[in-house]
Amino acid sequence: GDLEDTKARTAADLLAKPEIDTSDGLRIDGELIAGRKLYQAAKRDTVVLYSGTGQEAEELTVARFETDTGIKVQLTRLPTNKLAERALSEQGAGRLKAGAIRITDPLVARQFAKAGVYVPYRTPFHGRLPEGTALTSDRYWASYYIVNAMGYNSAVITDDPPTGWQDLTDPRYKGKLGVVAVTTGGSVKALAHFQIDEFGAGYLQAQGRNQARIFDSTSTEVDALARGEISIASLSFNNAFAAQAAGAPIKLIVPEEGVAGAPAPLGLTEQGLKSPAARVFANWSVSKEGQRFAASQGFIAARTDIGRVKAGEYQLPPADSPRAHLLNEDQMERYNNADEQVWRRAFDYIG
Amino acid sequence: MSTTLMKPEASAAEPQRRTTRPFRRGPGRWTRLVGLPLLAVVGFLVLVPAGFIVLAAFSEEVPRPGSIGLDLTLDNFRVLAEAGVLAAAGNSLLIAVCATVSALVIGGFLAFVTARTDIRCKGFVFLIGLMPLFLPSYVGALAWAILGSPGAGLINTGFRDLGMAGPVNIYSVPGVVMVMAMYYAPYAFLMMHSAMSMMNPDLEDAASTHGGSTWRTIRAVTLPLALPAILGSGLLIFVLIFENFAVSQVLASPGGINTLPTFVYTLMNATPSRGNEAAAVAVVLVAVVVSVTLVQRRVLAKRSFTTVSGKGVKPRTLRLGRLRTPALLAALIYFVLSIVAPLLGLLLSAIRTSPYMSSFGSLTEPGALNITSFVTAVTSDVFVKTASNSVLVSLFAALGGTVLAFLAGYVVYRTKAVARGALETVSMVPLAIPAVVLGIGLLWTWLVMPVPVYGTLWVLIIGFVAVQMPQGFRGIASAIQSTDRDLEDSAVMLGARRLRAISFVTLPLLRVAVSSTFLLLLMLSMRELTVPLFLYTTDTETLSIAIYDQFENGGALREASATALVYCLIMFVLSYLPRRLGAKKGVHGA
Amino acid sequence: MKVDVRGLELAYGDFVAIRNLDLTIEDGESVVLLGQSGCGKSSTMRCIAGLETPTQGTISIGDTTVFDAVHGTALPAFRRNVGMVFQSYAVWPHKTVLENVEFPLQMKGVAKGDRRRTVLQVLDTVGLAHLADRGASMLSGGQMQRVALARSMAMSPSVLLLDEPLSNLDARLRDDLRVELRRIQVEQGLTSMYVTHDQQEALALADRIAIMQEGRITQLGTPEEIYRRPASASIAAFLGVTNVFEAKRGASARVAELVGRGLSLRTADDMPSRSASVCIRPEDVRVHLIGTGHPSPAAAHDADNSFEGTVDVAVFQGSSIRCKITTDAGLGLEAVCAPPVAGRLDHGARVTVSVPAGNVMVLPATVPEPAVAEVAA
Amino acid sequence: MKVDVRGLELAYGDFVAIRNLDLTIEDGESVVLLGQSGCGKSSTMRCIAGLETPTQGTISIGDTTVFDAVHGTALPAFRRNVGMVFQSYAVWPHKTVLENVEFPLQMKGVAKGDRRRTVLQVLDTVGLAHLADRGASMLSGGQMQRVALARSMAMSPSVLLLDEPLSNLDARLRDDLRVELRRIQVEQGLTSMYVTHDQQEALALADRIAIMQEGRITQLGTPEEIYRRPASASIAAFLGVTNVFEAKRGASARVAELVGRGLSLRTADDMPSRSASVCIRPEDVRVHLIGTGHPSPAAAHDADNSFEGTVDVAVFQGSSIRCKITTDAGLGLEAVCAPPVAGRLDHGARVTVSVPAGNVMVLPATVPEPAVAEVAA
Ligand SMILES: Nc1ncnc2c1ncn2[C@@H]1O[C@H](COP(=O)(O)OP(=O)(O)OP(=O)(O)O)[C@@H](O)[C@H]1O
Ligand SMILES: Nc1ncnc2c1ncn2[C@@H]1O[C@H](COP(=O)(O)OP(=O)(O)OP(=O)(O)O)[C@@H](O)[C@H]1O
Ligand SMILES: [Mg+2]
Ligand SMILES: [Mg+2]
Repeated sequence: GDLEDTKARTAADLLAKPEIDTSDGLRIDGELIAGRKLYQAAKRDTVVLYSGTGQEAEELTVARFETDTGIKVQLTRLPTNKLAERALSEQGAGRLKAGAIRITDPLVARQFAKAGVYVPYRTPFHGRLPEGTALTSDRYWASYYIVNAMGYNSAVITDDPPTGWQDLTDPRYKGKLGVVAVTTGGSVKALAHFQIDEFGAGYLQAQGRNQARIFDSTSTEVDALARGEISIASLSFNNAFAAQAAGAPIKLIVPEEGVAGAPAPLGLTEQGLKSPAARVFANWSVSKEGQRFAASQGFIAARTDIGRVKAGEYQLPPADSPRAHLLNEDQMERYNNADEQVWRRAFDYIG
Repeated sequence: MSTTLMKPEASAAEPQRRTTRPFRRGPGRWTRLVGLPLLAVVGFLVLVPAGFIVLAAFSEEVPRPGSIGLDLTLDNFRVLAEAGVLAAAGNSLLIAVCATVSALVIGGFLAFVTARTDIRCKGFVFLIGLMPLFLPSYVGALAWAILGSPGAGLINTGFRDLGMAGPVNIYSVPGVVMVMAMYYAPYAFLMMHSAMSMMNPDLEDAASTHGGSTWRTIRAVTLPLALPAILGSGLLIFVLIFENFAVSQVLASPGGINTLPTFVYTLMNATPSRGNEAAAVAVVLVAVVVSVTLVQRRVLAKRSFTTVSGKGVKPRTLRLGRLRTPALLAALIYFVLSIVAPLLGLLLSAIRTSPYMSSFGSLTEPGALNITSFVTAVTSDVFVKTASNSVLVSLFAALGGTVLAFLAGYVVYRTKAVARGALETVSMVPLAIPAVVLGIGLLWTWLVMPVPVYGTLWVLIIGFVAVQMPQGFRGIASAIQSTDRDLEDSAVMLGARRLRAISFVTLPLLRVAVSSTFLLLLMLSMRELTVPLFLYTTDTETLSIAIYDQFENGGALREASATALVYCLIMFVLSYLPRRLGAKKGVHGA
Repeated sequence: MKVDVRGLELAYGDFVAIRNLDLTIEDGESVVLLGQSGCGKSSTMRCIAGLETPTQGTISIGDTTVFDAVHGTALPAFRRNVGMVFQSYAVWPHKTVLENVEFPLQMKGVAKGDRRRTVLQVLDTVGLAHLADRGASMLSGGQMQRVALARSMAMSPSVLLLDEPLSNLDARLRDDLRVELRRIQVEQGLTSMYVTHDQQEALALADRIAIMQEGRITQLGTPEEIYRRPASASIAAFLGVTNVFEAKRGASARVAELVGRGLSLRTADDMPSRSASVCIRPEDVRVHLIGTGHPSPAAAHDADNSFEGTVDVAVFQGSSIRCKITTDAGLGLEAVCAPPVAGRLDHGARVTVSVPAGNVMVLPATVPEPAVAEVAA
Repeated sequence: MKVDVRGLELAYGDFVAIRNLDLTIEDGESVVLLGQSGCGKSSTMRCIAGLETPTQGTISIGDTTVFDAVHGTALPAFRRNVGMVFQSYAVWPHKTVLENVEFPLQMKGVAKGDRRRTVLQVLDTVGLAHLADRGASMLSGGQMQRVALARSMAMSPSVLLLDEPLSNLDARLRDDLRVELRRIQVEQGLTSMYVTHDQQEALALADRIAIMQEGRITQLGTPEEIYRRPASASIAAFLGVTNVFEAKRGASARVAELVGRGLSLRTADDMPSRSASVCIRPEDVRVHLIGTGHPSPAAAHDADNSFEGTVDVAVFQGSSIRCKITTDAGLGLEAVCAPPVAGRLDHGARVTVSVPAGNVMVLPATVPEPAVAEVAA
């Protein structure tokens, strides 16, 4: 339909089309994503994808994958926690339909691995993933990092625009500041940890004193920012970037001190292991093309060997940069409770 | 009963009592047992999912299919003592009480003027009462955020354009109360409308000849006779508002107002999910709702509310006189606040190219407006598929729900069947369980059931029927309570089987109520979001989910607004069906 | 207070239920409305009470015009202080007996203590004091009717309208309440209007009786007047005069020739020249068994009309016997008489029937409709 | 079909409305149920109809046991072919008159054409043929009641239960319908049970009358039996015998000494040794104006009790006068008598009252309750 075409076009606008060679299997930008047999089988198959990342981002990814490979994807999008419940329950009942599952929280991925939702699988490009940060299990890997940075409404703040993290505590923006509740997801936790680690708990308290408005979801925050309800916020980079692309007067900032991020794990299920299409999808997502496309959407790519890819006018630091404060699974488990306590106290948040 | 059997000497002391035992192998035992299969069906639909929740509340691990453990614990209830929970509960209570009362007032007013008076443009006022149903409360809340937020709300922008300070702040307790009240008023409206349109005016006439002014008459006779409907809808509205997450999230959280639903949401949203604790909260809520239901049953059991009797129901409408125009104006104000303004707000954000608007003047700039978002919205495959899924599922769910509610209402209020109290309570249980939690219970249930419905539209239909059982039940029950059973009995005396008598007498007399219930369930199913979230698959995605996803996407406000508008239009068109049925000539004078 | 109804007309849609009705009830007077089912009695009451809006006419209570179609006056029902007992009872099912009866007092602002006392007193009068706290829907039919009655009695209205208030009560209770109602009415000088189908009741309660036929009042008079001199044969028939025959002027002005029967009756009234009806009350037909040896003393001297005949049916009625007799000339007559001292009035018994000329009433068939008076604006 | 009710008991919650009621209605018989308001008449009917589930007892219709508490039999109402006219009419407000009456025929599967014919015929009987297509809620009270009646007549039931079916109709219509009902009942050999508060009606319709008091049947007999020999003073009082005095055995067995009045009455019955009541029907009290010159022939020879007294109140009742008289010895008596030939019976008039000894009934105060029979399982 039209909508699919629109998505494909938008995807192409983000990142120029790659070089595709299907003469012998599927080769994109020189990387062999699927051998001939696998590719033939995959074309008759469909990817059943469960995803916990943003609807818009995942739809664009799917559209890109479909144009790249000609393989169909069936997408079921749910917030991560609901997705987790679904997948675990379906798995328990032996009725899990998904072939591939992408979520936004590493701890959930660990749960999936334990419950057997994820099964061991290695893409041809696993070797390219940086050791340690991304690869903690043989059952899933970081498909990319979801980034939290900051942004402001460029229609409201016209002169002397903010430039770095310290601006969030600037009394000028008292009552105009928005933050997302720490309980909401992995990347916000990463942000909290980064902020506490880098600037100390006092930094959060200063935001609290600035009467930060707390949002329960990323999207409502970005909406509020777009409408000028709040004028400055720490926010999900990808969401805000999409909003800006859709015409919202939002400007993003990649501060000097860097940005925070948490991995979006991806893995195959038992069903997926049997599904050629799912395997191709997994391979594609770790391929140079897949990774570059993620970067162009405002994520930090997991692979560091893909060159510099801009998201629109912005350049996020690569995963191995010291400016990319990425919280891995173990750290998340270790710091989670303490960070949350500090955060709650700073913002006087009960929820 | 059993004690009597064991202690014969005790029973000898009370010969009178012994013979009046209700459950022995006694007369009419078959008719007494009609409640049991029904209880089995409703119980299955409702109690199995609820049972999972209860188990979760007392378990250490979430009792998913395949990993149902029996490590029981009470720890989960500690969550209730967490800091701030009490304050949040207090806020929720305040909001729920105020909003329920306001919704009852709005709904009651509209029901009264359309059912019983000669208000101008009666048909239109009826629509006014109904229309907010076409707007899911989360869409309404978002629209009101667009309209009334203190910073960039359109209303405030408008005031600023005129050089005044922006006076409106929807991110406040009154704001939340207003929005909740407006979007829940249709429940009250529908239930009270059917109760009032069947009322025998002789009863009111008796009050006015005995010195009651119009207002006193309404207070002493009309309203109390509508008590089952008022209490019933009040209970529904109260609990639904108390649990409503969407409006709290959109309007209360930005204002720094903590509420219980956001708390439950956070519990569910925490990673790893704190599902056990959420279940514990749900169990407490269930206990509250069950006891409120029992109290309500007590209150209603003492009295009778029969308004349709065999001595005739003479159609008569009250003359409003000088109040005709003011009454219409009041209805129009509600119409503007609940429908016109939000829809205009949505329309504006659907056709505006930039979500930000500094002043209304900026709209005149070239390229500021276009309608491509509508084209995108309705031409997509996803839209067509989800819309047809939604319509299909809603029609079946409303039909099934109405039938089940009628059966349950009839058995509870018209028969002496055993376990009718249980049937009523069970029917009300889904009300108590927050939809997120119940959704999970339904997921578990239908995953483990050895019937191939999971992954099909059927599971959505079944889920909706279960979730909306309380709404359907209350709607029908209050109407059944207001018709004299002699009317039906006389048909039986004239040779009709009970079922025939019901279909010849009771159903037609309750037509208004039955069709309103159908309408209500239809609209609720169209709007239902949380339950399908757990049960849908790509093939069975519904429109409500598609819209929710769009709103969930920062930046897609244009498309989301456009789809929401089209969605409201679909609901409006759908609602025509049951309204046709309900509007045919009847005992009530139009 | 005096109630004055002029030129009343009420239509339900196309159907005109009351047409050009005039009626005056004097202050403190009790008028009983008698009329066939469906003739418009309840409708008239509803108009007076203010529950229906007439299409024409005026209604005044005391000095106040409560309704005037021409000037558009219409005092709302609750301002009229008119009590009404509804034919359908209209007892509020959601209230207890006590609460039902208490309502009008509450409306009057009577203090709680006084209210309760009055209510219990009234309930005692109607014999329901022991059920004061029972829900009103858990009553028998007659009990509900008494609640409705008590409710109106408690309100001390200036005008009381009672629509068959005793129809579901047993004879004993009826008698008691009838006496009680009359007492209250006389004591308080209540103006009242009463619908009943029961002649006993009508006679016991009425200062005057209004006969209503097809939406208008056709005769208004004291019970004795109405009983002795019904204005038309149809009224007479309605009042239980079963022997009605069409007749024309016979040999003299005081002889009525029954049409199509070849038979004449002597009358005390003059026959009009146009055709009329002759009516004989069954109680005025005297019946004597032939051959019991008892010569009937009355038959001998004052029976101006006397026939022999045979009994067709005789029905025992407690203190009297109602029988149908066919005279040898073929005239069917109905009679109500005391059981004979000797012998039995049975099917086939031979009897002498006699009717004094003074008891043969000569009446027009119906009351002529008055020329419809146009109400000038 | 014969209806047989044994040991019936019905409780509404804690309140026992019917206790240990026995009643047999023979095939084709018409029994009229008479009793005070609230004594349980409607409840009894509802039990027979199958609309209430009694707590004890058995009910059989014809050869079928339709209800048996012990064996748990309970035939549903629609299988019993019992017709019932409800005290609350139970006319369906959402249907037309025709549709209301047509319903039972529809249930019997009568073809459409036949149905319509029968319905119009029945409607004609009750005088509503012209309203066949009117909505049933747009009728007057009496018209609705007739619809309810017509509906039950149309169904030709094997047993017909009528709960005050004519209470809102005028005397004329009542008479007609009563005759019509009796005709149908006799013609079709219908077993029927009838509740009415109207003695005339009871006497006209009943083969036998059942007197119901406080939830049980206290007397069952032909109208004449009941009228002549009520089983107790309370029944007599209920039947309109207003002169009831407590008495004990006097000088001889045939002399009753009125308790607390220092006065004796001669009776035709023997007085029991325990205390009893003496009852005198008001119609049996003969009244003669003193000083009109007419010596009363009856007074001379067969009045065994004779007093002089003064008239307190006299009420005109159409063909008779009801008056209250206080004898010079202070005994209050009520009498119904024909208007005197000369003079007027007015307040203060001096009269002679006489009561033949044969008309002084000696009765127990109430019918003794039978020992409660335990129903063995
Ligand atoms: N639903 C009920 N709950 C409790 N008591 C009831 C109920 N219905 C009737 N009663 C009581 O049962 C008794 C018998 O009622 P029933 O209707 O049989 O009387 P009835 O003889 O028909 O009287 P009436 O002549 O006034 O109609 C009454 O005292 C009444 O108050
Ligand atoms: N709502 C209505 N619509 C149309 N016609 C009606 C309506 N109510 C009553 N009528 C008709 O008006 C006429 C008068 O009705 P009303 O109730 O005044 O009669 P009534 O004299 O009280 O009779 P009854 O003694 O039977 O109660 C009747 O013929 C009736 O059918
Ligand atoms: Mg009437
Ligand atoms: Mg009764």
